[in-house]
Amino acid sequence: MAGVLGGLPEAVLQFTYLVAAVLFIQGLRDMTHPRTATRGNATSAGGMFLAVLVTVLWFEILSPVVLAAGLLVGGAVGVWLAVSVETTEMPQLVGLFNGFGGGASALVAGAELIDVLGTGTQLSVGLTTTAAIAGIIGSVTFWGSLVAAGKLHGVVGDSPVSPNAGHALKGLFLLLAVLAGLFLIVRPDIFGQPPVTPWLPSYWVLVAAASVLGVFLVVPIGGADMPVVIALLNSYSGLAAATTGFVLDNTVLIIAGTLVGASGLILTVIMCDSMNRSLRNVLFGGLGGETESEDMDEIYEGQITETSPEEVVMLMETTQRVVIVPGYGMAVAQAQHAVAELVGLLDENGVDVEFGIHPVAGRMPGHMNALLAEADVPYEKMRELEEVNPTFSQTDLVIVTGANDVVNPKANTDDSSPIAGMPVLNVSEARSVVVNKRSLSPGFSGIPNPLFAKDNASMLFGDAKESMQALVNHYKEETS
Amino acid sequence: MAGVLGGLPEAVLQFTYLVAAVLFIQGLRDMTHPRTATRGNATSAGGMFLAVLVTVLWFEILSPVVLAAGLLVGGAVGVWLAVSVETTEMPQLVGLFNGFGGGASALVAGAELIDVLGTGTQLSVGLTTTAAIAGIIGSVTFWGSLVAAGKLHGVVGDSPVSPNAGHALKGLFLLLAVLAGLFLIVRPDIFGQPPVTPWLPSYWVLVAAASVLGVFLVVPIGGADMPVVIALLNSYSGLAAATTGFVLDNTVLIIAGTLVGASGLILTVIMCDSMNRSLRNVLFGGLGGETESEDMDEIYEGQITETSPEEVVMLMETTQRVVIVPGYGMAVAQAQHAVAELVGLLDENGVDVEFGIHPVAGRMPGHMNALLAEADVPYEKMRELEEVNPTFSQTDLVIVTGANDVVNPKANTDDSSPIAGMPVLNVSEARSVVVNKRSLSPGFSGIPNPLFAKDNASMLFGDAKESMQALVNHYKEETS
Amino acid sequence: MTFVENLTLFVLAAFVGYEVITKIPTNLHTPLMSGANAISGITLLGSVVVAGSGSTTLATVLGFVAVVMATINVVGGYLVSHFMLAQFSRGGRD
Amino acid sequence: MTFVENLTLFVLAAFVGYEVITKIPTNLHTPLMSGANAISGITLLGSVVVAGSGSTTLATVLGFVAVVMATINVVGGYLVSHFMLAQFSRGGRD
Ligand SMILES: NC(=O)c1ccc[n+]([C@@H]2O[C@H](COP(=O)([O-])OP(=O)(O)OC[C@H]3O[C@@H](n4cnc5c(N)ncnc54)[C@H](OP(=O)(O)O)[C@@H]3O)[C@@H](O)[C@H]2O)c1
Ligand SMILES: NC(=O)c1ccc[n+]([C@@H]2O[C@H](COP(=O)([O-])OP(=O)(O)OC[C@H]3O[C@@H](n4cnc5c(N)ncnc54)[C@H](OP(=O)(O)O)[C@@H]3O)[C@@H](O)[C@H]2O)c1
Repeated sequence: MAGVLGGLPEAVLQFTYLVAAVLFIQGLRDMTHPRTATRGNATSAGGMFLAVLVTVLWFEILSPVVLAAGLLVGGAVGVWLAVSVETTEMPQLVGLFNGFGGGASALVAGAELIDVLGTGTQLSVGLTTTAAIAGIIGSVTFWGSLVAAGKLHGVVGDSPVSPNAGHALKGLFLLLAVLAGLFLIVRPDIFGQPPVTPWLPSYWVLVAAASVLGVFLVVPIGGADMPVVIALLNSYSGLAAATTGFVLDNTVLIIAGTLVGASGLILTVIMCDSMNRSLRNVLFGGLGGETESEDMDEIYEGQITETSPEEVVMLMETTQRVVIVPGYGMAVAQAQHAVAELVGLLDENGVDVEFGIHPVAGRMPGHMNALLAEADVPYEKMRELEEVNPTFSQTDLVIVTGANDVVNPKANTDDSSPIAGMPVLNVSEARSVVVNKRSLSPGFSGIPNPLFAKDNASMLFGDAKESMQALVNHYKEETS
Repeated sequence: MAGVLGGLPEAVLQFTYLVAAVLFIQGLRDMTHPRTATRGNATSAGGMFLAVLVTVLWFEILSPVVLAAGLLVGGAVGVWLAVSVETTEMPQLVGLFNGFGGGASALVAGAELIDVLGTGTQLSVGLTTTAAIAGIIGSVTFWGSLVAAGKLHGVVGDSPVSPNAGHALKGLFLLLAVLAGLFLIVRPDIFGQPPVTPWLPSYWVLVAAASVLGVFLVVPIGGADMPVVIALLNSYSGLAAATTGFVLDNTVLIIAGTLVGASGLILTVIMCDSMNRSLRNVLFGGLGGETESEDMDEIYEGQITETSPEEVVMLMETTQRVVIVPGYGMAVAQAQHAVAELVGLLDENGVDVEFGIHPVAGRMPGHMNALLAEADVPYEKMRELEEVNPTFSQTDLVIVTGANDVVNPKANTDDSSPIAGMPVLNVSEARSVVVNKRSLSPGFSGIPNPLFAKDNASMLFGDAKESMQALVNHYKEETS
Repeated sequence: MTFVENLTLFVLAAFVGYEVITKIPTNLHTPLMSGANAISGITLLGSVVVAGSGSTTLATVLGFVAVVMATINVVGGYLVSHFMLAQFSRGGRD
Repeated sequence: MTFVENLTLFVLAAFVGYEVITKIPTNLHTPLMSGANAISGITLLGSVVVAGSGSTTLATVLGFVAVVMATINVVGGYLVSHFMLAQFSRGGRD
């Protein structure tokens, strides 16, 4: 194999890959602070560009048109998706991208097998083993991510099969995929005539079985657990890349793949921890969003105080300190700009105003921070759970907008609830709490929220964006 | 080459080395907390044991008696030195050990060259180059560390040559060592008859020149800068080990050596930073301990209040909060046990008592913490500079014992002083300050300390151990 | 490289990844997720080789699809993180 | 392994070292210094091979001295840190 740079010693390629690996690491290190994070992302992208460039120039390209067309089409689609998608739809977009990466790994492994066969060489055990691993992980990642993205986007529903039947099906297709993998390794000719047809049937059986497995794995999981699933699948796709690196003796694949594997795994664990659930429970515990037919009416009956934007503005005028707690509803309603405007007004009028941001508010880690940053809220106004919780007792007014589970006191009191033990924002310690959501319906975990019935709490029903805008308008009128 | 395990595949040796490398890393990671640090040290030692064991069992040992004798003698001397040395002498002991490691590297490189020559093989460029690097770094480390340890121990004096002559000599011997190295690489036969005698003269010329260089490098540096020198030499010896790893294709040498290189370099930088000096200035700036013939008398004349243990105890009886600032003198006097007893008594009587520990108090980073831990002072009583500085204004009494530079207000006020810009403990903000030392003579940086002349400061002259013991005795009498 | 040598790289990279990622604050986790996701598109290197040098039509077609998918992952992933982070550096002036 | 592969190990180990060492608090720097110092005695591996297999008397003698020196470094270094750290875990009960 010899491309444009093919005359140079192999060490040049290796060294360029090392530089790319260093750029990936440095990029991630820059991600530890918002000030340097943009540069970090660019550094990492530079590493990728370098690695791809040297690869294109190094190896013999028999069909440059095909390659260029692939790069152009992929790049155009990537840019278009990234540019046209709303911030609220980021989670599913990331899931989709991740699926494509996994799918590419599975296809590359297949193409590589076919290529090697085409040259008349025997398939080595090392090659078939890693191809099988990459094929299974890649296919599961592709279909799993597609289902996860679909669920987040609301286009894929819940599993029609019972949990037990589901477990049996998962076992069956896993077995099928593993068997096909073993055949690929031991007798690649099993489904074809010797010499093996270039179609290499056992590999595609493996891919098919793993694809079905991927669907069955993710369909039964509740929509709100999808970020965990996506982080885990991201970790898998990193490990698939690292596995490929082992076969190709490619250092940058090993290092980059392992970094992604670590990142995905750590994010998964952090998310599970802040929801106080085990990974096992997330993956196999059935629907996270399942609604208990609990006696909501009994809890809320006659206990709910409704309020209006006018009343809330009157409250705001006498306060010294306001904390705003945003949740998933703010993302759905795209209310972040209205919220930011309200905060700006309060700030101008000398009110001490901050955000209390729960680690799992929204549907992705850091979801609220990303939205509020989009609306130009200064970094130092966003306070984490541990920082803000001790301040509620000195707070006059808490405005909860589109959040539910993250302010549910049941987590502290009721051991049997699905969120038991999850640390929550203890907003009811403040003098008064206004909760803005569209109805009394529960949040992601499907349980009622006794906060709404508290004496110092009142409900501001309505869409988050509209309600926040109403507050802004009334407040402007009152203060001007 | 085939030893006891020689029949096994090479991968077993490689894998064991990888396990050892992981143990080194894990050991260092456990060093991030005092609770796990003991375990971390043991983990690291376990990695070393494993690596040595597998090496002994793997390679063919022609002279097992020599090897066993070497290990026994070295082990016995190591244990004896570690057990018999006082805590105050730790810095020089660490320096000595480090020198031995460097010396071993230089000898190994030499022996390896001789061995290869003995088998009649040509010396490859890779081998001679790395041998030359290991020889230079190893010899500099050995002699440099020996001089550093000798200075700390007070058995080596200051340089008899002028700084300029010194710089010229350093340049000369560096040149000589590099030339000898080049000869070794290009014409290993230059000083001997072809075929080269097994004595390989150019290598030993290199070692000799580098040895003299090591001495000349360290002799002109002030005694109190020795910890920086030792940390830097430790970094060098790690890099020498990593270099050797490149030649031998030995992963554990590369990884472990690099870890040490990073550790030594980071410690060096931290020490220079907290002294507010550049590494260049430390290494080539001449004597750190040089005494300015400044007008000390003028500063102190008639401004010094002397106090007695009795008076200090009377002060202590009316205080609510006491901060103790230890320094190098506490280490010299071995006063930590008396100090700890005093703190215990104050604590029992309900006084809020803490230590204020400057990052470069003493002669090694963390020196004070190690001494106080030896005397069973609880970890949470030791406060760092940034924590304790804001509290001095609410402190009734500060007892400075054996510290000088770290409480010198000149660092804040006088731009021309050698410690200008170094953050210091602002003890004079407290209601009263008692400074315990033997005389008015300056500390390491050789400059007078205006603190002693402050109105709220008084001097308790005497050896730290005796003075602290006197305080303990009087306080016991008074309070019982 | 031998298997153990590759394994050594894997282990060291895992330590680096663990140490670095655990230092990243929660509020940057969403851009991290999409940035890491873009890095996992490194499999594009394999796709490029296969698509460019595929000796059979089938392999070339598979390679083409793989290049398209991996490039979407890489380009889209980096762009999405970039947009998110650009907002952070606008908003976060500390 | 090729030079670049060794270099890759070196670079990764340097990142690991940097990330881990900068996390170690000041009060543990003295035991760290002596512990790191003990690790640098890894050169003992080379000494062992040379001392045990030295074909000439000269190499054997040099190897013997190298083993003695490296072993002092290793054993003494770990013991000294151990003593210091044992004091910490007695004193520091947090
Ligand atoms: N962040 C993560 O990484 C992550 C990952 C996985 C799971 N989760 C889970 O997601 C949940 C997050 O808690 P959360 O408090 O942010 O959200 P939540 O508990 O899901 O509640 C969101 C609330 O927003 C309201 N809402 C929806 N659309 C709205 C609109 N247009 N305007 C106003 N309100 C609207 C809904 O009530 P109405 O229908 O009455 O309006 C709902 O009760 C937690 O249970 C967490 O465990 C988070
Ligand atoms: N920690 C590190 O890593 C490190 C490394 C390199 C350099 N340094 C330097 O070392 C200095 C450390 O500051 P420091 O305040 O701890 O020490 P210092 O400035 O060196 O002062 C120590 C004082 O202790 C007194 N002393 C000596 N023996 C005594 C005894 N037996 N009893 C009572 N007092 C005794 C001495 O005064 P008398 O003679 O009057 O008693 C001396 O003034 C700094 O300048 C720092 O830059 C530190």
